[in-house]
Amino acid sequence: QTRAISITLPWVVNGSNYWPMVGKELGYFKKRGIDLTVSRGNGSVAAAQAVANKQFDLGVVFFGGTLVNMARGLPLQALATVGYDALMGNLVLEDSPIRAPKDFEGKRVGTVATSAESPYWTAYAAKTGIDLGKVTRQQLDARLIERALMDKQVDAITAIGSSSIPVLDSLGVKTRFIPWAKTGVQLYAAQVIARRETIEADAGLCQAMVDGILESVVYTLKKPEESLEILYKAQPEIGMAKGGKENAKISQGLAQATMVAPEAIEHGMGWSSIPTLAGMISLAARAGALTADAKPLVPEDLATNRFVGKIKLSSAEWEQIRKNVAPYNKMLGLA
Amino acid sequence: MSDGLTTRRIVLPLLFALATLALWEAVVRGFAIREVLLPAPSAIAQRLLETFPLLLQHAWPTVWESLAGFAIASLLGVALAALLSTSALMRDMLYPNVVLFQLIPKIALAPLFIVWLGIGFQSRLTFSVFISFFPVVIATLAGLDHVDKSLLRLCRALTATPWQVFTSVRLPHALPYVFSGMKIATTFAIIGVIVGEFITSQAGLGYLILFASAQADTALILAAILVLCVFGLAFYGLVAGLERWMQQKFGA
Amino acid sequence: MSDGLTTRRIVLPLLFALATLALWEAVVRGFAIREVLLPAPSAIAQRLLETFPLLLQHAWPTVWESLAGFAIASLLGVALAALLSTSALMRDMLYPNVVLFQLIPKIALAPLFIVWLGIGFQSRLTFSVFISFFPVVIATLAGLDHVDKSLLRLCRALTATPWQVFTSVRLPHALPYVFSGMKIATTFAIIGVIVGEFITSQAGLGYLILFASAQADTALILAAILVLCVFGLAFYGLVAGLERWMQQKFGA
Amino acid sequence: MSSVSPSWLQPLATPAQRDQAYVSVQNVHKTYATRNGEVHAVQHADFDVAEGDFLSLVGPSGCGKSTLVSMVGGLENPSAGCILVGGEPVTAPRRDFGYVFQDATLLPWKSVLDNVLFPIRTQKRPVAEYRGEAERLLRATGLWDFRDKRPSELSGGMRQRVAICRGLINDPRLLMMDEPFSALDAITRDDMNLMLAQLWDQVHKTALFITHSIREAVYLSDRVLVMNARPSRIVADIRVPFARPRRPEMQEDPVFNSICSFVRETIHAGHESRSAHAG
Amino acid sequence: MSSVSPSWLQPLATPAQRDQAYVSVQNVHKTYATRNGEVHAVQHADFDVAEGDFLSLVGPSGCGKSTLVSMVGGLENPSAGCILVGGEPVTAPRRDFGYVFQDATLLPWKSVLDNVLFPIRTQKRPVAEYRGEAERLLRATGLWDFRDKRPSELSGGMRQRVAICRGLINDPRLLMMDEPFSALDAITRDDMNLMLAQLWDQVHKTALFITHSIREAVYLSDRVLVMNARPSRIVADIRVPFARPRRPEMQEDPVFNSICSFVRETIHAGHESRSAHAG
Ligand SMILES: Nc1ncnc2c1ncn2[C@@H]1O[C@H](COP(=O)(O)OP(=O)(O)OP(=O)(O)O)[C@@H](O)[C@H]1O
Ligand SMILES: Nc1ncnc2c1ncn2[C@@H]1O[C@H](COP(=O)(O)OP(=O)(O)OP(=O)(O)O)[C@@H](O)[C@H]1O
Ligand SMILES: O=C([O-])O
Ligand SMILES: [Mg+2]
Ligand SMILES: [Mg+2]
Repeated sequence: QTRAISITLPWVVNGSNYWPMVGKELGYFKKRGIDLTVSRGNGSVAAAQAVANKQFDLGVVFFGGTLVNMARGLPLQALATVGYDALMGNLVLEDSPIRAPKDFEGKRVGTVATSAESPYWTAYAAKTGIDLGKVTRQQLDARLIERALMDKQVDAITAIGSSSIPVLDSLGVKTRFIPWAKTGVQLYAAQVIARRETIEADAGLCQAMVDGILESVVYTLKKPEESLEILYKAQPEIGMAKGGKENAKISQGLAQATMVAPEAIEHGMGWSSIPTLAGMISLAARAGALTADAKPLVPEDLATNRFVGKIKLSSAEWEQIRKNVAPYNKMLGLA
Repeated sequence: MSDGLTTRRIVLPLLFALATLALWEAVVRGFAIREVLLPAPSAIAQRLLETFPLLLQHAWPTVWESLAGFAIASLLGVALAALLSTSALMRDMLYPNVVLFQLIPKIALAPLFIVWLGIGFQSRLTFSVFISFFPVVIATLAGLDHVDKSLLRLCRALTATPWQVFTSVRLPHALPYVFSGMKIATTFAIIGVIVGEFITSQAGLGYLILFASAQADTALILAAILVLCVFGLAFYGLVAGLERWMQQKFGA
Repeated sequence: MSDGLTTRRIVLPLLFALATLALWEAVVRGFAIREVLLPAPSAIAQRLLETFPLLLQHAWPTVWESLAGFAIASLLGVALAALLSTSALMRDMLYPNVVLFQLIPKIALAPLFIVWLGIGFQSRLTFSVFISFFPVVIATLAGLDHVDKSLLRLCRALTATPWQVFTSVRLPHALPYVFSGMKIATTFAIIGVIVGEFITSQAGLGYLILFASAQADTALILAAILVLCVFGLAFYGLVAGLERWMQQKFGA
Repeated sequence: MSSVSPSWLQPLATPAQRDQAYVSVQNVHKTYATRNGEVHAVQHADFDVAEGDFLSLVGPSGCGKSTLVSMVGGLENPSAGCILVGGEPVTAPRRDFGYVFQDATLLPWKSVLDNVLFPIRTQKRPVAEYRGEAERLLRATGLWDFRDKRPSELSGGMRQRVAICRGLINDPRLLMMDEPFSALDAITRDDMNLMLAQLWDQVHKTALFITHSIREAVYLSDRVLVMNARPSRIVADIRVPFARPRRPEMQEDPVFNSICSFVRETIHAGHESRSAHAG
Repeated sequence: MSSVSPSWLQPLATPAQRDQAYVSVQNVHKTYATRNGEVHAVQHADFDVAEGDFLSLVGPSGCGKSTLVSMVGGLENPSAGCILVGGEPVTAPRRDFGYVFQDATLLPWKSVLDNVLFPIRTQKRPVAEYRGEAERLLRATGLWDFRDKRPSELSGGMRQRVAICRGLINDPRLLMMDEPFSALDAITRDDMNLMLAQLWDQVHKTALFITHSIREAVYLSDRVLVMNARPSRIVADIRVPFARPRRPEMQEDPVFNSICSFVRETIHAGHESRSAHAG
């Protein structure tokens, strides 16, 4: 007796978000009585809305997207946090003269309006004293922001590191990432979300889904190569596109670098820190990411730890993972 | 048209539109649908009023780029059609390629326009011209071609030059066709600019829609689309008015 | 058409197309333009061959959804036009709203479709029908309206019912118009599906183009667009062939 | 105009005989509202037609002939007055009326035969029963070999003949023909006149016939009504004193020619006074 | 047909006199290639027209009249043979030719006056010089009051009169008229005949005139050529023995009527043998 359940990813399947597909291939959901359908998304904001509008049972959505929609009153909640840093930051070419925040002044910075980091650029600027009046902001489509940087149509871009770094790296373009996390401008990344009514009415399903997804994440952390092979089989176009496999590998590595977080190590996979969320809410409010008429948000509403904390990795396992992701931390300028 | 008819032709469609809006409002309220998923007409109207100065400010670049794209597309379209209709060689050589070109799903090429032409307004303008140009060519050519054979024979009998035939017979005859192509081109020119703005811009209603989607501000998205519709209607009305004027001045 | 003419009408446009491709190739090589910016035709051809099975596999959903969208749009379009042309009340009430609806830049609404209709093929199909439906309505209505008044008088003289007038006079007369609308609808139906795939799909040529854009694989983007053009041409040819067949069977 | 009335010239409108009439046009007026005010297309039309009569209407262009016949056929409604056919008021076209319009108005996408059978199909009569009649008509008009052709493959004269066959196919009691022959060349027209005359020798339906050819009107008709230019009214009513069957030689007869001259002069008198700029 | 040739019937084609001829049609053939093989539209056309002659062509529909006149006017090229006008071969329309087509073919977006002046503008002649002539022609045809109207605001007959004015405006030496009056009603047609006859009394241009009306041809012409149905050729050449100015009373003359009868019979003889299904 299996149940058909659907889940949406935040964006097109890629190395940073594909773990539900691995679990599906490995039978982690079937053994829990779930016949899972994994769909792609078109950005976290739309994905969260689609879940709220019952187009999907659950979603893998970046925290920023959920936050914006909850501020508009959509009754959603995160069941588990998978990525602990959205890797918001600036990306510049390796030989760019931009090294310190002040260097942005007089330059042109590209940004994707619908991308999660876009609203937080002002927060980063405020923290580091960049005079945004002296920076030209250039809105660009997600499909070509990296190329705009490569072709020097812009001097820098704002980016989600795990999306943009791999694109340029697989084209052989050397870049430098300037992470905002260092100044405290940091958001959680991928979370598993559901509607409040689903959580209240069907805790068993939520538990099964969280367990299946976290088991999948652990598998990809432990066996990154094997996991990628599963991905290439499921999405053959990744192998066919120029640099597709390198791209997937790097984005997986970058995403996994953000999974090595104290919350997961201390409390178990999927754990969300409520005080950290509170800080993120006030960051979002300061950044203007929440509109003036937004509902006051309570951190406990944003995430629940009801379903997490059961899967814990040993310190040996964490050590192995740290070794795996070390090169990616370097790419992120976080090493 | 009698007065009764006029009234009926204005009142009936308005009634239908109002009824649709009322139904929409009732559904949203009845099922308590959240504004971020589907705002009620009243919510859109309220958002429209609140953000009106912002909308106007963003409407301006969209409007002028659409008008410019449309004007260039119309001129180029009529000129290409004239070339194709006056030279048999050009026609045989180019027409099948024009038709083939028209079949390209140009929307898929939009991002490449920015790669090729840069992030300035010229890439949006070019894209707008690129997609609104073909309806004008095709329609104008149909008009230039479907000229009464007997009028062409008359011209031949009067030893008229090809240029005289074009200006005094083909073009006047093609005017209604040109306008039907131009009416389609108004919508296409706007779509071209909007898509261009989606891809890169710092202002414009397309940018605003994108920005509102990032903020999950569905009411603002729909308010911006409403402004676009009003502009589209005015634009269409302008072209229809020009047609009527030309019709009265030069028409049959 | 004499044989010389036929040859000329096939050879000339091909020559022009080949010359364009040769120029493109020469420019890319001469200026050493990087493939990611603008691939040469040879590079596109090579990419096409390498990824051919992938392209075919992704062409399939795009093709069938376009065909389905087109078929539904054509049926709905003709039916609505028939309704508008047989009832003066319906016409007065609905026609201005249809025109207004056509002016909506529907592309801006595409992102909301995923929220409203989800990610399934029905969302893409709906969008495809949504944008390809209007050209059919407008063209069919023009055809149903422009029936020779004297044929209508004949029907009246013969005490024909409205339904008989529709089937034996209005519809046969409107056929060429219906087909002109349907020819436009082929391109629109494909564009609708492609845009839908940009937003909601993990298969199809639109998805592949999006994916290739994310990977900056310009040659693959253009190879996919080439496949789309070939499909578009075949689709257009199919409708034109159907028109010719209908013309021979029922035409004047 | 002769001062002593010849015998074939009848007094105008004698409403006393109304009860015998098959078609009865009773003081009919027709006014069109246009942008530039009202146009009086028909005024004081008042005449009867006996069953089996072939009646022609002649008169200058724009005098209201087509409008009058359309009203009798139920295609237009009078602004005042009333029209009875077979004793019943005409409000709409009837199944036992036949029409031949000035332009052939064939369905371009149907074959000649299907065009001829179109009234039968439309009026849901049994098509099989009428095939024989269709063949007879098409043979009589020299079109049988063209039965499978489309109208675009015919000459103008052939198209007009198809329209005549179509007008006759459902064996109408009252046939209205509005300049059916004006698209034909002189010779074909003579042939068609002969054919119509012969047909009338056989069938004896009632006919209303409009023509610009005075000789044609006199040759074909039992009765000719001459109309005046606007303000339009009937100015002469002529009973043609020749027996049927009509022979082409009849056109040599002095009476025939004097009737023609009389009609021509009557129209001309009205025409002259019509307008200053008619040339 | 009379056995002794009447004086007005001329022997066919006498190429000896060629040097005096203004229009010389020399053994001209015209063949059209169609899907179903070749159509011989004109065969063995061989005749001359003296300067100042008004020549009519009559004959059954499809016998090649329009084709022949188009070739003389340079609108079509002969498949064989040659045509000289004023001693020079015709290869294209000339500025001193005038044309009136069967359909008026006016420019719908121009006023009556501008339509009449269209040849002047097209041929880059000084418009001011021709305004007086345009007024004279429009007055003669009763159209001066309508000079600012668009063609759609005119009746069919008025449109045709505009086309006649346009054909005459540039004072052509050779005027070709292809059934210019067939769209007119009988009375207007009589008026136009009278006008054309009066005009010819004054101007004495050379004219080629096509008509289906035998009486019209004889009334207007100095010479009438009768053509046969396909295989089409000229079967009679008649010099009309009436002086100008022509008066309407001429139509009562027995000679006039016997010429008409002769033409009718000649055409009929060809017509009868033409096809089995012509009715
Ligand atoms: N629908 C209409 N609206 C306005 N006026 C009309 C309409 N139909 C006819 N008329 C006018 O009514 C008058 C009579 O027209 P009708 O067609 O009956 O003339 P007719 O005698 O048949 O002329 P013709 O011989 O040219 O066919 C004309 O002056 C015409 O302009
Ligand atoms: N463009 C063409 N292509 C093929 N056949 C043609 C063409 N033009 C004329 N014909 C044929 O040539 C013959 C002569 O045509 P033409 O128009 O000269 O006849 P006509 O004497 O003027 O007839 P009508 O009196 O009907 O105007 C006809 O049989 C016609 O079918
Ligand atoms: O998923 C993102 O919105 O980037
Ligand atoms: Mg009439
Ligand atoms: Mg002719």
